[in-house]
Amino acid sequence: QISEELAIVNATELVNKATENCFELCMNKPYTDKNELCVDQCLKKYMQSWNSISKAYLDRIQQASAAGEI
Amino acid sequence: QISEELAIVNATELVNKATENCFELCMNKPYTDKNELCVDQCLKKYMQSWNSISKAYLDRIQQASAAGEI
Amino acid sequence: QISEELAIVNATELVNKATENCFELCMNKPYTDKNELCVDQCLKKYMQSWNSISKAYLDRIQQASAAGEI
Amino acid sequence: KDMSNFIEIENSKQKMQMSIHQFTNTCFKQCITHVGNDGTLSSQEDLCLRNCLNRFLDTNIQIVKGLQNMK
Amino acid sequence: KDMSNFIEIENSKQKMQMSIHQFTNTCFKQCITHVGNDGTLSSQEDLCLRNCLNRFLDTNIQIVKGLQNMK
Amino acid sequence: KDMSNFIEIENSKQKMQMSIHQFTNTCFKQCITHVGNDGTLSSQEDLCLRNCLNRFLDTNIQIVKGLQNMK
Repeated sequence: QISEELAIVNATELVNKATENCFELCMNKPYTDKNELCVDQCLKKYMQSWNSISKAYLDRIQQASAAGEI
Repeated sequence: QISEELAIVNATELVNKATENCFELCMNKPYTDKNELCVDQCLKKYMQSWNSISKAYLDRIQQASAAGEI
Repeated sequence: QISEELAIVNATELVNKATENCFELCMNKPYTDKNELCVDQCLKKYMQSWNSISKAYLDRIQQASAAGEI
Repeated sequence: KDMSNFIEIENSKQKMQMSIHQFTNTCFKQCITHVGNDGTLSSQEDLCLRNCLNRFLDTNIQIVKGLQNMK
Repeated sequence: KDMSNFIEIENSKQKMQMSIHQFTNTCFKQCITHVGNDGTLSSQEDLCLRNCLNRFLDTNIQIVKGLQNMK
Repeated sequence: KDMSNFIEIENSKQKMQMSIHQFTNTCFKQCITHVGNDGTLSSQEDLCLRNCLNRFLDTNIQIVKGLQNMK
């Protein structure tokens, strides 16, 4: 049940950050038009970025661990 | 008592956001002068914006509710 | 023990804000090079800024207190 | 039971209030670029705010749907 | 009673500390635009920081008063 | 004891997740400046993201060490 609550916290954080970044990248003032294609592609890019950062972070932790730094 | 605490949380949030936005709009580096007229008018605009956003958000929720989406 | 926990909260906040500001000031895209000298000097400046702001804030509180405003 | 209903309602009201604070902050930064002389929103600024909110909500809904489809 | 006094004092000290973190973050971004060679604040930067703090507090006080008058 | 181990592990996993959210948000803003047509990261964008993360962590580590030396 704890894990479930944490999963909700994580999903919410992901939704909030992706919304904020894709709103910024896809919408132009005066904000009259939706831009659904852009939002879909932005979300794909956001998820790929999440995966890439995630992998690079774990690599870094493993390196530090192997070198006895942590 | 719960409602009272939430009212304080809301008022604090409003003060913080209005301060941040009106500081940004009204103060010019090197920050030597107060600009009280600007801050007063900025606060009026901020409150009007809050009301306008609030009404548009409730309209949107009602529409979604009427359409059976939520 | 409470004081100790608060000290950790404060140290964490200081590390986070200094990291964010010094990353911003010292690193240039495409982010290939470390810039250790810059980060060290940026941290010194950040600590001096913290002290200066801290002193100015306490002065201001004392003035308001002496004037009976708070 | 009344008490837990009361808390639930207060809770969802509070979430809406915090969302309105966030939306106002985001869209004020986007739409209000100068303060002017009389402290009233121009009709253009007001329209910008409402469009900003609606496009932000559109983006949010589409992101949620997009993530659900990925699962 | 001593315990609750202690907690109250710690609490208000902590709020001040968090305010100082916020003010430093805001005013550092505004006033420090390059790092330079020796890692010391110039007198101009230091003046900018203190003015930034004072104008931020002025704005904050005026906003609080303005909202109280609206009620 | 198993329960407290479980909570500790979940806790540290959760901190890592929140760090990844923060790093992605920071580096996405820095490295992704347009969306393009196919929704895939270019190799240049991907390299920028990974370098951004590594320089951010370098900065963080150096700040922590610097503060420890000041004490």
